[in-house]
Amino acid sequence: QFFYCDMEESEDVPKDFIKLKSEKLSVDEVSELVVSPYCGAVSLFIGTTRNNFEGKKVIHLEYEAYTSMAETEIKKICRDVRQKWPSVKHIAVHHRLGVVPITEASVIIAVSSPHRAESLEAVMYCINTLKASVPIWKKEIYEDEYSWKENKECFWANSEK
Amino acid sequence: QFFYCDMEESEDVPKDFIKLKSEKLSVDEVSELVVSPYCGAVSLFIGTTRNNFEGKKVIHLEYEAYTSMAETEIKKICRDVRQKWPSVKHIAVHHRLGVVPITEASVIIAVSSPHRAESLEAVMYCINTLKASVPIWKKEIYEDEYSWKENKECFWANSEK
Amino acid sequence: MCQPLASYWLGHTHHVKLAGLRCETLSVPREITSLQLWEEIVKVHPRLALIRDQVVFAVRQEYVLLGDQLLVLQPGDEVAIIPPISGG
Amino acid sequence: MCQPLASYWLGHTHHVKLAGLRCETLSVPREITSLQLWEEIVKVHPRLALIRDQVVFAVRQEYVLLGDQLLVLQPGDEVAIIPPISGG
Repeated sequence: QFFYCDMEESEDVPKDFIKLKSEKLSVDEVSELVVSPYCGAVSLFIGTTRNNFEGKKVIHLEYEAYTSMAETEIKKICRDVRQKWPSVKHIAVHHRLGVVPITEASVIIAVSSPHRAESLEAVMYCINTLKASVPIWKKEIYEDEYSWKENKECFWANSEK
Repeated sequence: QFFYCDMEESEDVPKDFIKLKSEKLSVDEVSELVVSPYCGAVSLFIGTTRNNFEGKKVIHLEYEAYTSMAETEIKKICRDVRQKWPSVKHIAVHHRLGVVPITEASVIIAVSSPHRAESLEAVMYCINTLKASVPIWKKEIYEDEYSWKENKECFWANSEK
Repeated sequence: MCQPLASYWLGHTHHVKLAGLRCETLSVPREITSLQLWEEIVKVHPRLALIRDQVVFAVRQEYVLLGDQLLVLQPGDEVAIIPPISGG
Repeated sequence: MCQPLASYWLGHTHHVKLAGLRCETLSVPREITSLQLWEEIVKVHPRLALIRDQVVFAVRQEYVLLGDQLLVLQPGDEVAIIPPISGG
């Protein structure tokens, strides 16, 4: 009797972990957040800073966010994921703000699920939708100039490309 | 002149990192292996040990491999990935052998690419193909018995299911 | 009837930076279409007209395209001008 | 003509474990189909017949189905009996 009661309590309720922060992101930390004894799969996507854009040498990137709305939009993505893939257990989305040096992570997304297909598809959905709808902006700093970027996924800017 | 020469040398030649080992796997280590200044995306898949199978409580898992052939088959997967997604930069496949406790990783696959679609698709291909073709076996240890598993992807065992 | 309206300006794009804005308050009718609201803002900051085709609003943190959609605003509502995003 | 052949036995399945094998050497004709090779092995270890439908060979670390495919074996070649895999 007690045994079943105990099992119930440790069912590992699905959780969303959302964070925008200016410190370095940790892959270990984000993947640990979503690991679950009920899951056999964790899928991750890490967006890293590239050293070049159209032949120009990028020194580093700078990210800005409309923070409160960005968090709201990421919560919406999590809610959509749970509707599309009900077996998904935990979701973690960490996005870095401010300066991000070359090769460091600007975003880490991790999703756990009992079987792998769901977490793989959910991670792909998360990063695609984040790029299309979360109000965060990236400035590329070159050696002697800078440029604000636009995601091709941005839903209201597409028509002009 | 020297500048271009220097660029050439630091082009970050594509590499495959394959390891079968009985120590605990590290997500940070595997993701660090594939990070590249030429890439904006790292995708990872982590296979973790579940605490249950068909209602039975799993104590831990044990993995065995036909090691030399497993490495050869993983190399083949890497070669296929590079044919299918030529922009893929680095590929890392770490598989744990021996006892793997609940929630720990049995396999970690990481792929880097300049843009995200390639690494996401390549990781999915890697884990699907690994399950279908790499000679590694998993034994689930329950409280009072054990069972060798079969992947549904195993290509010569499918016809009988 | 006019209501005070807190407009949150995202000043990170070149053009919005030129307008020298981050955040300010504007009084507008309680019921107004999103395009009319845009035109009210452009009256105050004519240089924003340059980015008309590149932006949407976020009204109370929900995206609203510039067009005929009627907004019913409350005092203190936050409206942001959102240029093309580039997170990830 | 007969050649010594190193057979690598993967002893992890229940049935193969029952046969009590890990690795042994067997002499067989240099040219032989994979199914004939299986039958040679079953002659020595009759209990393996039970898992006929569940296994393939790996010959020099390449998968070979049990069937009409002709194997050309060299002395020392490694042949493994591969039950359904479950890595990942």
